[in-house]
Amino acid sequence: MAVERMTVDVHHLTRVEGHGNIVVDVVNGELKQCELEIVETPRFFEAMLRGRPYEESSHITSRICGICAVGHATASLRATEKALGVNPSPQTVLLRKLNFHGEILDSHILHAYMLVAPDFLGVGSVIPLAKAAPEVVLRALRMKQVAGDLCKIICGRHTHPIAMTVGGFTHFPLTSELEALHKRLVAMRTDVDATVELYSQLPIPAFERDTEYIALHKDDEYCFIDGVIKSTDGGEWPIEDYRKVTNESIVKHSSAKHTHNQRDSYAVGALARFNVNYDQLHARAKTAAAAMKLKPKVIKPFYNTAAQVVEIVHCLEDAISLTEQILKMGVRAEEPVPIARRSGEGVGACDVPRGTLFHNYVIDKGRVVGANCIIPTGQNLANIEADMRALVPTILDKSQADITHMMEMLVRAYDPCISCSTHLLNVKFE
Amino acid sequence: MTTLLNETLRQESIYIPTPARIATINPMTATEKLFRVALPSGFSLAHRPGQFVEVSIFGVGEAPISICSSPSHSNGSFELCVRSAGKLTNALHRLSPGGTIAIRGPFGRGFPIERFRGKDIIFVAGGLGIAPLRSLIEEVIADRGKYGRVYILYGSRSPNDILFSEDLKLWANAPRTEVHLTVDRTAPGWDGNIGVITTLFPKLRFHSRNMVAVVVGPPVMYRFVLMELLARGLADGNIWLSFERQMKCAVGKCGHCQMHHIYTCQDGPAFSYAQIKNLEEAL
Amino acid sequence: MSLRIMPKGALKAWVTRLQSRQFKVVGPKSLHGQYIFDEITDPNDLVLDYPTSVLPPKKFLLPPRETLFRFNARTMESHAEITVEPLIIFGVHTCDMHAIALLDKVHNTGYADQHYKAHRAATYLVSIECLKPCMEGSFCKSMGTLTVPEAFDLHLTDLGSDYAVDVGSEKGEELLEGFSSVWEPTESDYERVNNVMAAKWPHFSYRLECDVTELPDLLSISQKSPLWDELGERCLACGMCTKVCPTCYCFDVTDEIDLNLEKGERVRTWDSCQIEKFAVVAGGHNFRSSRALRQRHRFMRKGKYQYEAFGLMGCVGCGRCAAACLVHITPVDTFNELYRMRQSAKAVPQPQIKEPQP
Amino acid sequence: MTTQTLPRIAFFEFTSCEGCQLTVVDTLQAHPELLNVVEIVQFREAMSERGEDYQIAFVEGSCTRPHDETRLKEIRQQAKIVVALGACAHLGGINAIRNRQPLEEVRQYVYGDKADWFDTYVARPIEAVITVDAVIPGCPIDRNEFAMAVSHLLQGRMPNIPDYPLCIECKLMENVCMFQRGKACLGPITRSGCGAICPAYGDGCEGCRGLIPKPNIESLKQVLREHGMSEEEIDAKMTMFLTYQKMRLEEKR
Ligand SMILES: Cc1cc2nc3c(=O)[nH]c(=O)nc-3n(C[C@H](O)[C@H](O)[C@H](O)COP(=O)(O)OP(=O)(O)OC[C@H]3O[C@@H](n4cnc5c(N)ncnc54)[C@H](O)[C@@H]3O)c2cc1C
Ligand code: SF4
Ligand code: SF4
Ligand code: SF4
Repeated sequence: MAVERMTVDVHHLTRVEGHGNIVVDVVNGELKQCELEIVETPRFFEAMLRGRPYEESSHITSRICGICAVGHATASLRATEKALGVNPSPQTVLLRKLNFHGEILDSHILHAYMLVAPDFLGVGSVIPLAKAAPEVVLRALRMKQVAGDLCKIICGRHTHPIAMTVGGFTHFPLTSELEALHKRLVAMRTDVDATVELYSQLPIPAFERDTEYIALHKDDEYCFIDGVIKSTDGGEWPIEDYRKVTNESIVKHSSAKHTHNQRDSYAVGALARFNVNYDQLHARAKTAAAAMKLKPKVIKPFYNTAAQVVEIVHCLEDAISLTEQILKMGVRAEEPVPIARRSGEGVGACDVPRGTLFHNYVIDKGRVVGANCIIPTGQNLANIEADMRALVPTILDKSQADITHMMEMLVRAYDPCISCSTHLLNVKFE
Repeated sequence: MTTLLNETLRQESIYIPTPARIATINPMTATEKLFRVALPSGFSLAHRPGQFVEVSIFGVGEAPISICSSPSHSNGSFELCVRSAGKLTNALHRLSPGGTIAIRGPFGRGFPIERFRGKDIIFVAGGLGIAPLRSLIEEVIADRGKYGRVYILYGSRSPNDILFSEDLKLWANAPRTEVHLTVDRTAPGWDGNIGVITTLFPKLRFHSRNMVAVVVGPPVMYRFVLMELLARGLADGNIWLSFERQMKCAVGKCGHCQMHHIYTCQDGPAFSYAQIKNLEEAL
Repeated sequence: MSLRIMPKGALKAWVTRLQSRQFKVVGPKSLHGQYIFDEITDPNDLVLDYPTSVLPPKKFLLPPRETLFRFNARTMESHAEITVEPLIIFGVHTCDMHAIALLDKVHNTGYADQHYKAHRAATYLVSIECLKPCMEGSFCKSMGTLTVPEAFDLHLTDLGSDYAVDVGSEKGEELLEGFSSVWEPTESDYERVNNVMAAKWPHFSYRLECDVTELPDLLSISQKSPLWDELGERCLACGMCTKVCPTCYCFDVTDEIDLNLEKGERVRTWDSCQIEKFAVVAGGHNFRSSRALRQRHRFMRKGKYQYEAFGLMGCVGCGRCAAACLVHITPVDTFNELYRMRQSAKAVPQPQIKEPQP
Repeated sequence: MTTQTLPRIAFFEFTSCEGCQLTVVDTLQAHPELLNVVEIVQFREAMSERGEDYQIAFVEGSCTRPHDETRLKEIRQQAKIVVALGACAHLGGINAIRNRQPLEEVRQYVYGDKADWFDTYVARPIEAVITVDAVIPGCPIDRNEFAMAVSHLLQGRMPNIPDYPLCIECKLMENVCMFQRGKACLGPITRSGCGAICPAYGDGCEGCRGLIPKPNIESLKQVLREHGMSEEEIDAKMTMFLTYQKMRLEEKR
């Protein structure tokens, strides 16, 4: 190669949640350094939770991340419920699932259209895209609106949900609201089909690297809440054993922690779920996957966004049938299930848009005394770096600008949510 | 010729103002500007001194502003002296001549000028209080023969804050008319009185028996000026004050300007001291 | 005024019939364990035997948020936004009827408020006689609001199996037009009505220790009472008391404009004299800077100022504010406390002579 | 109107969850015309282009480390108008909860013996560092209020944000008062403007929009006591979003 030293230094990675830098240093064709630095300020959530009443945990932790707020709240509630011996009612379980789809849809649409699509359509961001292809952006906004309204009727809003509480809900959607929602969800199929169409035509880089994929799993549904931890390398763990899977460690260049399981790194997120839970996908989602030429096991990291599109199809279909199911049952305004005890430990797990999320609380006499949260992006960091190390040597012939762009696209494909990945480790459980 | 008030009343809603053009804008001090507002042709304002109009800029809001020009100088237009104090008044200050505003009114009762005939009049103005008084003073000066001696007392924060200085000179030259100025803080070139407005009183010689006083200024001023006037024997019913209150409608509905059973916008803003002296919160 | 009798069982059919005549029907309906006035789409939802509503029916005559007019800031065009539809309010309690009578007076005094008038003209009031106290905090009997004022169109009295329907206006007649399930009262119907009316009074007690006619004077001499400071200490200045009050009508006016800064509207929203900024003027002076002064203003308005300005009491004893207030400030307790303080004062000063109105 | 004349705005984030900026993106759902009336020159979360020539800066997030101060000051120098976006920037938000514990302890708890790798100090609202011209409160901000605030800024005036208590809005919605449902609510001392969304969805107000001027905190505490809350519970309630404001009030006393 012509240059003897090439560095890529993406200061302030854009179109991602939170602050990250990419640092690549190549000397005489040899990769000296290749890191994704997380420069987000540490947030200290686990420390903040200490001493707070357990009822507050879901509200405080939803503030870890504005985009997976419902996911954090759900995982937090599950951790608390397990700690305090609460079994939510079947209605609560259904409403939570439906609500969760709202967030997955909102987040995936945001990512696929507003953060990633501009890369493929050769524009700098969604703003010029809105001028160049207004119909594409309007479609995204239309779909996002439905997803947001779904969360709105169930929990008040998707950024920092309100009505979700330990043991149930504090507010219930009206039948008329659910009926109206159902109509809009059905109508949304057209836009979702157009999304599949769009993504089957985009020139997604074919770069591959085999890795371990991890996701939550249930045999009878495409799992987002609870279930067991499952790996494409084989192995299933109860979510209480999350530490055996995640093995967190601190690295100096990042205020987020790295994780590894059976290899040096593993991946979570839409592609991991797709690889682990393909069988449980809705038939229409499988068709969409075929249209985008996705078949497990997909080991192309750039295809994570395509897997998100598959999930958009799945979540829409599942949201439609959940709405029907809830309507058929009729919504009852029920009091939250009371707690069985005031002290205990519990782990809650959800597969949020970006991957598997764990909340682990120790509660003593109604107060949180120990807390640990493991966030998807934290789990992906080591894997992203491994991808970068594999990718750089294959593209060294390109211009520095192209390499930089490619690296940014790679990181963005993971849909990293850096703001929420900065949390503590080293929890001392009393 | 129809009056603006009739136009206001003709609207489907009493809250709809009539568009009017700003003819001229004259900066007066750092914070006050004088606006001449031209009414649409065929309209007159037909106001009484002491009345006010509601001034609107669509999208910003509305505020009550005293009419500071005399009814006899109207000629299809009138003047407003506006201090930039908030959203509407700041927006007014950003306008240029030719710009359009919208107005309703005039509202309120104004001063009972016919009751002042044949009497000496002492005008006491603090700061922006000179604006509503100007309308009345001009009217008195224009019809000078009908009134007795006239004293104009005017206090400003500093010499640079003095409003209507040209007018003050003209008034001082009118027959049997005295103008006394004072400032709270002096500035180079000022050789007049320094101190609050009540410091002007000891130097004044007047007979209170056949005299009315008209006082307009900030809320803090009233109590002290009243003490001076009452000490000099002015009857409660001969002391007139104009009140400022928050107003959102100017037609006695919104409740903001209510003092006791009185709605300042409709029953005032001018009141005799006799009318309000027993009303808690009035002063 | 004439009387008719309608079997209770006919109510639903009547409501449905009115709806088919393009009337919008609103009335008390249960929501989350409270009653609110809302559109009745299913006649089964209409509950006439309800304790009290969260917001009074005032909200249809003076909506909490009302567009006064729409404008175009570029062209300076404006047009009033007075949209009304024929509206029947069912189940208005007598206290709320008295409140509406006050609102009528206020909005027709001086320059009339066309918006209120338009709503009022399009509204048909079907009030209901209160036969037992609706809740703990109410004191309608003391305020003289336990019988219905003139303002009603139809007035219902529950006779057990039937309703006695007083027709108070032509608008009232219009509502009954062509509805065959009503009949002219017989002797015995009159007797039933009189019996019910006579039986109701003992259920209610006087809670005010003075007579309502003494209130304005009592308040006049209580301007400087130390009680206001006590209330001010406790009051949260949350404004709930004024939001739920059927006789509060103060409003704020603001402009809203689109992002293109072209089209917008001027809206009025309910305001509250209990909030800090209510009486602030441009120089920053606040005529009621403390909670004590604002509470005093509120109660003076309820028991004195409005009476002096409009000849009607500013409080109708509905008790909503008492139920809403988290720190238990209530008109009855306040008035009674002032009264007791007066009684126990050794030398009772003469009430001040009222100044003539300007 | 040509692009040149459009007001240039930029978004910045400090310690936050970026939920407020997401809400800005959501605002486009109802107000796509926003893109025609302003020129967004910097919005890292949503775009790669980056301009330094902005007039209005919307700042999300709290200041939590010395390094933030430098950047905040740069923003202040460039921008004519600085708007604090959301509770973190306005109040210190959730971040300030940790101010209740000694900083070293917090750091140790999070990063153990690696604590000093991470630069941090007390979490503060941005107005503790720079002058703020306007605030769009809330956690997260309200979309309609954001659109309204932009229209006011375009008119050359400061956004008209309510400063009366939440109970006013709440009563207008005819919500069941949380106290009737046996829950605690900070509505009487918290600024309105959110449409009382928490009580409407069955949760007591947590104070995310900040205190009203002259709140009667003592009286509300008494109400909470009457509703069976312990001093500890009251303290927790008052410190979810209001830690910084409350600590400041206590310092003043
Ligand atoms: C009868 C009458 C005559 C007047 N004549 C004149 C005149 O001739 N010239 C003149 O310049 N002014 C006059 N004023 C004062 C003028 O009406 C105010 O300055 C004006 O209303 C301010 O409106 P704004 O929209 O500019 O300010 P706003 O933005 O409404 O507020 C400006 C200031 O007013 C206070 N304030 C008022 N309402 C509120 C509120 N709802 N919430 C919070 N703060 C509030 C605050 O202290 C604020 O700083 C008169 C007022 C009255 C009642
Ligand atoms: S409801 Fe009670 S606390 Fe609230 S403003 Fe009214 S009197 Fe004060
Ligand atoms: S003051 Fe209270 S009791 Fe009287 S009418 Fe108003 S809400 Fe009802
Ligand atoms: S729920 Fe909260 S905000 Fe609503 S009225 Fe009650 S105390 Fe006020």
